[in-house]
Amino acid sequence: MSWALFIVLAVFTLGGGLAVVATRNIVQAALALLVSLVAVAGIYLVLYAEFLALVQVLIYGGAIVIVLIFAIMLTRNAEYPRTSDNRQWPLAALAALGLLGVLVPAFLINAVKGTEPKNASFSGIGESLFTTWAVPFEVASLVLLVALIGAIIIARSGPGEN
Amino acid sequence: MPGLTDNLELLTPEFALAGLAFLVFAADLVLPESRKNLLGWVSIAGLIALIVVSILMVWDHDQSLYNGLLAIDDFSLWFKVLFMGIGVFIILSSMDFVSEHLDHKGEFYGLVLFSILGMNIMAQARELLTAYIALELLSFSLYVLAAYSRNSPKSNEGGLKYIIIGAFSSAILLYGVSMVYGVLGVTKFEAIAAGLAVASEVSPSLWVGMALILVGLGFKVAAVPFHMWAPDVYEGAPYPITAYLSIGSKAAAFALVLRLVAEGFVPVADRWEQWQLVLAVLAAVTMMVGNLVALAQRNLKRLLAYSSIGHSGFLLAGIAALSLDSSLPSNGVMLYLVGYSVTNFVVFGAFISFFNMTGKEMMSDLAGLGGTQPFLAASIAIGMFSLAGLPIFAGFAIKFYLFTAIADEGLLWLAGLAVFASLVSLYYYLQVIRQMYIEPAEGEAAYGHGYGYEHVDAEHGDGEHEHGETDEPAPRYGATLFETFPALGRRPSLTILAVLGAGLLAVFWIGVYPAPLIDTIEAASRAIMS
Amino acid sequence: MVDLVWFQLLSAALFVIGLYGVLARRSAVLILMSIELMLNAVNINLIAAAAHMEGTNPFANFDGQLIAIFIITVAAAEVGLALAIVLRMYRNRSTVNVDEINLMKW
Amino acid sequence: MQWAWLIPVFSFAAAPVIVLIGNRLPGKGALISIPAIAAGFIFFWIALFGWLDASTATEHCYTAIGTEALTCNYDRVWFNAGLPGADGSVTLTWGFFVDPVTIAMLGLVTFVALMVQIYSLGYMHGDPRLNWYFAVHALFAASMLTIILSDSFLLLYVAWELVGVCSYLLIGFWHERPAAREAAKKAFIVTRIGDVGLLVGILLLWREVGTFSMTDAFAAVQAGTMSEGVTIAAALLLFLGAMGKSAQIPFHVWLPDAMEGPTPVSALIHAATMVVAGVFLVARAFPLFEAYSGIPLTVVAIVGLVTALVTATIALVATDIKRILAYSTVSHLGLMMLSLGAGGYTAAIFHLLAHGFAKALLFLGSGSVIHATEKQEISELGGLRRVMPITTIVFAIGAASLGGIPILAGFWSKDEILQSVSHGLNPAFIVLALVTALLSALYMGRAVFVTFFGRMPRELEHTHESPPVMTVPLALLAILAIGFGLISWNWPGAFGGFGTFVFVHKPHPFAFTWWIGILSAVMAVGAFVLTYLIYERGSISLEGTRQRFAAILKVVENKYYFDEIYQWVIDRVVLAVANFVGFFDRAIVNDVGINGPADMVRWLGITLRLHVTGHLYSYALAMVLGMVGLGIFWWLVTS
Amino acid sequence: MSNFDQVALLLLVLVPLAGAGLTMFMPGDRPKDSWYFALFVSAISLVLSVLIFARYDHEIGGFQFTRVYDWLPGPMDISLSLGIDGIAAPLIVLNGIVLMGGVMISQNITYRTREFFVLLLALAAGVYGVFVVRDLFFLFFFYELAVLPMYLLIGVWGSSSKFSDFIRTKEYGAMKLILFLVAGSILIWVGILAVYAEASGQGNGTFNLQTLSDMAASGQFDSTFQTLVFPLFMIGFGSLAGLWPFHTWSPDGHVAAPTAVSMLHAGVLMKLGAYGIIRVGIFLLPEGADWWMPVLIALGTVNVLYGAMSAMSQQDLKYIIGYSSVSHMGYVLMGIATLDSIGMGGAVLQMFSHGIMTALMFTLVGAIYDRAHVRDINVLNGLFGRMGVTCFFFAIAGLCSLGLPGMSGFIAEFMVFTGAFRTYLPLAILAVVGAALTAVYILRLLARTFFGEPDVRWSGLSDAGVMEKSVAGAFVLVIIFVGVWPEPILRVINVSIPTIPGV
Repeated sequence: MSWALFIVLAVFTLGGGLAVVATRNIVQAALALLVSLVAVAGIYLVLYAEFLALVQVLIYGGAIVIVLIFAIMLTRNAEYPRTSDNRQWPLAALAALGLLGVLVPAFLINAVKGTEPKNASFSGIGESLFTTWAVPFEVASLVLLVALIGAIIIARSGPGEN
Repeated sequence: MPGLTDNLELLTPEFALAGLAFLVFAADLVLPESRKNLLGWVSIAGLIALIVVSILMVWDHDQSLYNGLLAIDDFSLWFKVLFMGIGVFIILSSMDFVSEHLDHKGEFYGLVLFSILGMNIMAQARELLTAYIALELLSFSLYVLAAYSRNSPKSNEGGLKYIIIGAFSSAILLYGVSMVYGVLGVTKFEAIAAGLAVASEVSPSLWVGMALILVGLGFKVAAVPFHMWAPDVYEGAPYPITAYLSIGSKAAAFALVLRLVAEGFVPVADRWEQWQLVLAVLAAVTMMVGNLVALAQRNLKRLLAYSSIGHSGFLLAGIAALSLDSSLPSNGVMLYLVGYSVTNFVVFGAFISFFNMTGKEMMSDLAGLGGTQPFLAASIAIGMFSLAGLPIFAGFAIKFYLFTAIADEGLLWLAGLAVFASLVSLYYYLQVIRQMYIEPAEGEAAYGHGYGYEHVDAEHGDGEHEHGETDEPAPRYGATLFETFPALGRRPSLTILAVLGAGLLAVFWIGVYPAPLIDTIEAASRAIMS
Repeated sequence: MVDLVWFQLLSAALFVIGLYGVLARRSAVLILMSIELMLNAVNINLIAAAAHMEGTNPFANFDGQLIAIFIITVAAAEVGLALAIVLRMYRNRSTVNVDEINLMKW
Repeated sequence: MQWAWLIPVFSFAAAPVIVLIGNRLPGKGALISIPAIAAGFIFFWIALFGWLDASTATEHCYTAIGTEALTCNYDRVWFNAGLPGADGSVTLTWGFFVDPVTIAMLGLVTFVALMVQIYSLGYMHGDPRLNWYFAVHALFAASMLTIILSDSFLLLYVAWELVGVCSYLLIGFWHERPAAREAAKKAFIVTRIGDVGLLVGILLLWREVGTFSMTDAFAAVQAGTMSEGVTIAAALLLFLGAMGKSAQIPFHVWLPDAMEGPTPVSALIHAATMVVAGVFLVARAFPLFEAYSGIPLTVVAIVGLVTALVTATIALVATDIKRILAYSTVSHLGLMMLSLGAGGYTAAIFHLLAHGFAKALLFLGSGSVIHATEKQEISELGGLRRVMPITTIVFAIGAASLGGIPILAGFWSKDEILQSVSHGLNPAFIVLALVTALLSALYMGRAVFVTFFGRMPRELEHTHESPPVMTVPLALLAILAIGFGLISWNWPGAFGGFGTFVFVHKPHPFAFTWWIGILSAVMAVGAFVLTYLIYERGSISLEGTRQRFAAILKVVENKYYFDEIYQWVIDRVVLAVANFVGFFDRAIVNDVGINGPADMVRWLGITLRLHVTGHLYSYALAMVLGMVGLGIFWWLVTS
Repeated sequence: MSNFDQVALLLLVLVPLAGAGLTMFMPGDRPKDSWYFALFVSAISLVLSVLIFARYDHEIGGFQFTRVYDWLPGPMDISLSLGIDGIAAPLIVLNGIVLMGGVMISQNITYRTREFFVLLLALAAGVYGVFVVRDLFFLFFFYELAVLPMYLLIGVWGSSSKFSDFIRTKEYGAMKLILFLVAGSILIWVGILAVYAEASGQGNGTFNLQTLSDMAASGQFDSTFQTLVFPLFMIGFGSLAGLWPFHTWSPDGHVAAPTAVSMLHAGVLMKLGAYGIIRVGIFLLPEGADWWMPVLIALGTVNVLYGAMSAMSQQDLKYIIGYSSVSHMGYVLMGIATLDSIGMGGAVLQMFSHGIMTALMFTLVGAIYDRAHVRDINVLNGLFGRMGVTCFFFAIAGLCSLGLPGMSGFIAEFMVFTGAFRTYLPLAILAVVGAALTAVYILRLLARTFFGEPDVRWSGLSDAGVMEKSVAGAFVLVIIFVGVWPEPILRVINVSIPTIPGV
C-alpha cells in the first residue's frame, strides 16, 4: 500500500519540480511548485510526520506560493507570462546530472535496509523545541524580524518615488 | 531534562545585545532625521559596555548549554570580543557615510547589531543547525545592508546576487547537514567526531555530505570556486558594508569553521590526515586565484574583494594545518584574523573617508592623494604594506606566525605557495601606493631634452634637482582632484581619525610585539583543541 | 515497506531538479522557486532519516523534524526578503532577468 | 744599512704633501720632491758602504740561496690574512733586501731621478699642474725604489702596480691631448695584461711555498720541493709581467706611444728606470728561471733577441726623435733579456746601468732640443750644433756610448752581453746580436747627424741653448755615460770589477774576448762613419736601397702592423664581446628572463579575471562544479 | 661588561628607528630642519657603530655585546637576541659611514624632505638590525624592513631615463627592485620555514640562530635536507648580493635611484645578501654549503667577468658603476664560496671595501649629475678642468676598484684570490683576469669623461660642494687607510672566520 502511495507522491513531487524548471509560463511554474510542495507534504505523512505535513501545507502552500505569485504579478512585464532559460542551460543540465551521478551511488552504497519508520509525538517535538532547541528557536525569531525589517526598508518606496 | 532557563545568565551578553538592537530600532522611531547619529553612539557605547560585561562574566568558563548546542568558553568569548570590537569600528567608520549617503539611518545600526549577535552565536554554536540559524541571522542582516542604498543599481544587483547565491549555498549546506544526519543521526560537532571514530562501514553519503557542508561554508569565506559573488557584492555594497563583509562575516565564518573542524574532524586523527589534503588544495587554489585576479583590478572595492579572497586562502591553509598535537595553527588563524581585521580597519577607514570627500572609488582617483591628504595616504600605504606582509606592520608578524605553523604541520609546499602568493599580492598593493605617491609615467611626452640620452624632467620627475626649481607641492593629479573636490582640503572627520589612529596603533603593536595578544589566543584555542 | 534509501534518492532527484532550475532559469523569481525545491529535498531527507533512525540516541528521532521546521521558517523569511530585493530591482531596472543583471563583472 | 727602507719613504712622504700644499710653495713642490730624492741618493751611499763592510757574521745578513751573493734582509709584519697561528693563515710583511743588484739599481734610480727632477725645473717651467707633476714623480721614485728593495713578491707586486699607475698618470699628464690620453690608457692596459701573469705567477708560487718571501721560494726551488711544471709555469708567468713592463714583443707597443708624456718622464720612466723593472724582475727571480735546466731562460733569450732585432729595425726608419730613442730603448731591453737568457746576469745588470745613464742622457738631450725648437720630427730639425753646442755634445756622447764606440760605457756593457751570448747560446744568437748592435749604432748615428748636423731650417735660426738647470744634469749624466764602463774593469787591489760585485753563483773577474770586442768596435765606428757619409755629406744616397726594398720598408715603417693588429682585436673581439654581453644582459637576462615571468603572471591575472562573468547563474554553475569536484575528492581521499 | 655594552646594539638599531619616527613630526615646510635632524641621528649612529667596533675585543672573539630580549616564547621560541662577531662588526661601521655620507649629501633634497629621511633612516635601521640580530625571525624582519623603503625612495625621489634604444622609468626600476628582492626573500622565507620545521621535528622548534647552528654543528640536520634547502638561501640572499643571473635589478635600480639611495643600495644593501649567505646559509647548513659551493664559486666567477664585460659596454655612468658593483660582488661570493680562512676573510673585507668605494663613486656621480644633468660618458668630457677635486676623488675610487695596491680593494681582492688559488685554481685565474678587465672599463670611463679638452657646454660647471667634498674625502681616507694598514679591521674579521663551519 505505502509503496504505491510513495510512488504516486514521488511522481507528483518530481513532476511538479520538473514543471517548475521546464515550463515557459511562469504562472504555471508557480502552480507546479504548489503541486510539488503538497506532494511533499504527502511524503511527510507517509513518514508519520503529521506535524511537518501540516506546517508544510500551511507555510509553503499557504504563504510562500502566494508571496511568489504576488511577486510575479508585481514584476509582470512584456516577457511574462512567457519565460525561458538562459544560455548555459545545457551546461547546467550536465552539472546537475553530474551531481546526481555523485549523490545516487553515495546513497546506494552501504545503504541501511529494513528499518521501520517510527512516528514522533507532537509533545516530544514541542518539548525539545523549547528546551534543547531554545536558542535556535529564539534566533530564528530574530531572523524573521530582520527579514521583515529588511523587506520593508528595501521594498518600501522611499521619498521621491511613486 | 535541561530547561530553557538553565544557566540562562551565561547568555546575558547575547540577550543584552538583542535588547540593544531593539532599543536602537525603538529610538529610531522617535528621533528626528538629524539626530540619528546618536543611535550610532548608543550602539558603540552599548557594544563597548558589552565587551566589558562579557569579559567579566564569562572569562575562563568552560561550559556547554542545551545538551551541548552552545559553548560558553574562552574561544567563544575571544571571538565575541573580536566581533563586538569589529562592530565598534564598523559603526564608527560608517557614521559619516550613513548620514550622508543612506536613508533609514536608524535601522542600519540595528541591523549591524543583529548581525553581530549572529556572529556571536556562530562562535558559540557547537551544533550544525544552531550554527546555520546564527549564520542566517548574520547573512540576512548582510543581505539587507548590502542592498541598503536602495536607489543605486549596483547596490540592488549586489544584494540580489548575494541573497540568491546565499540561499543557494545554504540549501547546499543544509543538504549536506541532512546527509550527515542521515548517516550518523547527530548534528553536534563532538557527536559527529564520536560517530566518525566508530563508523567503519558507512554510506559514502556521509563524506559527500561533509563536502557539501564545506561548500556552504566555503561560500561564506569566499573560497574558490565559491567566491564569485564576493567581488560583485563588495563593489555594490555601501562602503562600510564592504568593510564589514571583508572583516566581520569572514571572521565569523572562520570562527565557525575553526570550531567545526577542531571539534568535529581533528579528533578523528586518521580521517583528518586524509581530509587535510582536500582543505589544503582548496586553500592553494583560493590564494592563487584571489591574488592573481586582483592584479587586474582597477576598482578599489573589487581589488580589496579579491585580496580578501586571497587572505581567505591563507586562513584556509591554516585550517588545513590544524592538528591535535600543536596549537600553533589555530593560534595562527586567530592571530591572522585579528591582524587582518585591524589592517582593514585602517585601509577601509581611509578609503571611506576618501569616498566621503570625493565619491570616487577607482584606483586611478587616488593619484596625488599623498599631496592632498598626507595622513590618509600614509594610512593607506601602511595598510597596503601590512596586507602585503611587510615588517613592523601587523601583516608581517601574522603571516610569519601562520606560515610557520603551516610549515610545521608538514605542509611546507602550501606554506611556500602562500609565500609566493603574498609576493604576487605585493604587486597590486604597491600599485595603490604608486598611485598616491608616484606620478604615473607620462610616456614619451614627459621626457625633456638631453644630450646623449634625454633626461626626464616631469614635475618632480627627479628628486635630485627638479624640486629646487618647481616648488609646486602637490603632484598635478592631486591638484586637479583638489579643484574638483574642495572637500579634499578638509581634515578627515573625527570618527575616521579615531578609527585610523586606533587601527594604526594596533597595526604597529601587533607588528612589533604581539606576544600578549598571542597569550589570549593561546587560551582561546586551548578551549577547542581539547 | 519502503526503505530509507528510496526517500533519499527521491530527495536527491528533487534537489538536482531544483539545482538545475537555479542554474538554468532567467527569471529571479523562478530561481527562488527552484531554491524552494532544493530546500524541500533537504526536508524530505531529514524527515526520512529521522523516521528511520535507530534508537541509539533518544533525541535523534526528532532532531530531523525539528531541523526541518527551522528550515521551513527560514525559507519563508528568505523568500520574503529575496522578493523584496527583486521588487526593488524591478523598480530600478524594470527587469528581473538575471542575465540582464551584470553591471558588475570581472 | 737597516735604514735603507728610508730611501723610498722620503719620496712616499713627499708625494701627498706636494699634492695638498705644493701649489702654495715657491717651487710648486719641487722643493720637496728634489730634497726627498736627494736624501734617497745619500742613503744609497750609506747602504752601499754599509753593505761593503757587512759580512755573513752581521745580523740579518747571509749568503743568498741561488745567487750566492751577500744579502742583508730586514722585515716587519704588515698584516695577517687569517687568524695568526691558525693553519692556512698567512702573515704578510714589509721587508727589503740589500744586495748587490739592489744597490746597483738604487744608485741608478736615485741618481737619474735626481737629475731628471732637477732638469724638470727647467723643462716643465710654468706648467699649471707642476705640483701634480712633482708629486707623481716622487710617488714614482718611491715605488720604483720599493720594487728594487722589496724582499717579497707581494711587496714587489704592490710597488710594480704603483709604478704602473705613476707612468699612466705621467704619460697622460697633458690629458687635453687625445694622443696622450690614449697613450696613457694603452700603456696601463698593456702592462696590466702582463701584470695578470705576474700576479698569477706570484700566487702560484705562494700556493707551492706558502709564503711570498722570495728567499723561501728560491730555497724551495733549490731544495727541489717545487715540481718542475709549477716552477717553469711560475717563471714564465713572472716573465709575462716582465715582458709587459719591459715592453718586450708583443707588448712593446705601448712604449713608443708613451712618448706623449713630458720628455723628462720619458727619460726617467720609459728609458732609465721603470722599463728595466722587467729585466730586474727576471734577474731577481733568476734562481727560478734557471732551475730545471732553465727552459724559461731560453724563452727569455728568444723573446729578447726578437724584440731587440725587430725594434732596432723600426728605430732605423722612425722619424720622431723621441720615438727613435724609444725603439732603441726597447731594442736594448731586448738585449738585456737576451743576455739574461744567456745566463749573462752580470752583463745584463751592467748594461742596464750603462744604458740607463746613456738613455736618460739622450732623452734629456732630445728634451732640450724639443724645449728649444718645439719640434720632434727629425726631418724638420738639423744643424742645431751651431745654436745648441752643449746639447749637441752630450747627445753625441750618449749616442756614441749607446752605439758602442770603444772606451765609452756602452761599449763595455754591450761587449759583456755579446760575450755571454757567445758563451751561453748557439751561434745563431751571437750573429743576430751583432746585427742588432750594428743597427743600434746606425740609428744612433742617424739621429745625431740628422738632428745636429746638416743644414738648419730657417725657422730654427733663433733657437737658444737650454738653461743651466737643464744642461748641468746633462753634463753629469754625460760623464757617467763616458766613464761608467770603467767600473767593469779589474782594478787590481781596489776592486775586482763589476763581475765580482754583481754575480750569480760565483764572482767572475773582468774578461775581454778580443774578436768580439774588435768586431763590435769596428762595426760601431763603421756605422757612425756610414751615417756621417749619408746624412752629413750626402755622398751616399739611400734612394736606390729604398726603391729596392720598398715593400719591406713599408712593413717596417708601419712598425710591422702591431698596432693595427691590436686595434683589430680590440674592436672586433673585445668590444664586440662586451657589447654582446651588454645586449644579452638587457635583452635576454632582463627583458626575457626577468620581465617575462612577471608579465606572464600579470597576463594570467588579466585572463583569469574573465571567469567572473557577472552572471548570477554562472556563479552558481561554478559552485556546483566545485561542489561535485569537492564531493568526489572528499569521497576519494576518505578510503 | 659595562652598561654601554649591555644596550649598545639595541641602541644601534633603535636610534635610527626612533630617528625615523621622530622625523615624521618635523615641520614639513622647513626641509632643512629634517635634514639637520637626520644628520644628527646618523651622526649618533655612526659614533655608536664606531664605538662598538672599537670596543669589540678581538682577543676574545666570538659574539660580544650579547643580549637577549624575549619576544615570543613557547613553541615558536622567537627572541630578540643581539650580538655581533668579527664578521658583523666591520659591516655596522660600514653602514654607519655610508649612512652618514648619504645623509650629508642629501641636503639638496627639497621635495618631501621629511618623508625622504624617514624612509632613509628606516632603511638604515633595518640594515643595522640584520647585522646585529641572532634570531632568524628578526633577521628576516629587519631584512624586509631594509628592503621595503627602497620602493618609495626610488619611486618618489628617483629619476627616469630614456636611452637611445630603451627606456627605464623610475617606476620600473623601483617596482622591479622591490619585487625582485621580495622574490628573493620568498626563497629565504621558505628556507627559514623548512629549517624551523626540521628543527621542531627534532623536538625543539626555534628561530634562535645560536641554537640552530649548534644543532647543525652536532649534525642533527641530515645532509639531504641541507642539500635541498641551501640553494634557497644561496639564491635568495644571492639575488640581493647581485648573484648572476639575478642581478639586473641592481643596475636598473641605481639608474633610477637618487644618489643617497644608490649609496646605501650598493654600499650596504647588497652586503646583506652576502652576509646572509654566511650567517644563515653556511652556519645553519654546513653540509649543504659544502655541496653547493662549487656552483656558487662558478657563479661568482661569472659575476666577475660578466659584470666587467657589461660594464665595458655601458654608456651611462650609473650603469657602469652598477655593473662594476655586480662584478665586485662576484669577488665577495667567490671568497665566501672558497670556504677558506683567507678567502672568507677577503670576502668580508671586500664587503667593507666595496661598500665604501662604491658609495664614493655614487657620491661623485651624483655631484656630476647634479651639475651636468647628464650621465652619458660620450657626452661628458674633460671634466677635470672644471671639477678637479671631484675627478681626482673619482680617479682614486676607480683605481681602488681596479685593485690598485695601497687601496682597500687590493687587499680584499688579493685575499680572495689567495683563498681561491688554494681551492679552485682555474676559476681563481679567471678572476684575476677579471681584475684586469676592470682596468679597461675604469680607464675608458676616466679617459672619456674626465680627460681631454672640456666641451664649452661644461664651462659653467662648478666643482663639488663642500658636503660632497668632505664626504668623498672621508671615504678616500678610509679606502687608503685600509689599503695601507688593514690590520685593525682584519684582526677583527680574522678572529671570527674560524668559527664559520667548514672553514
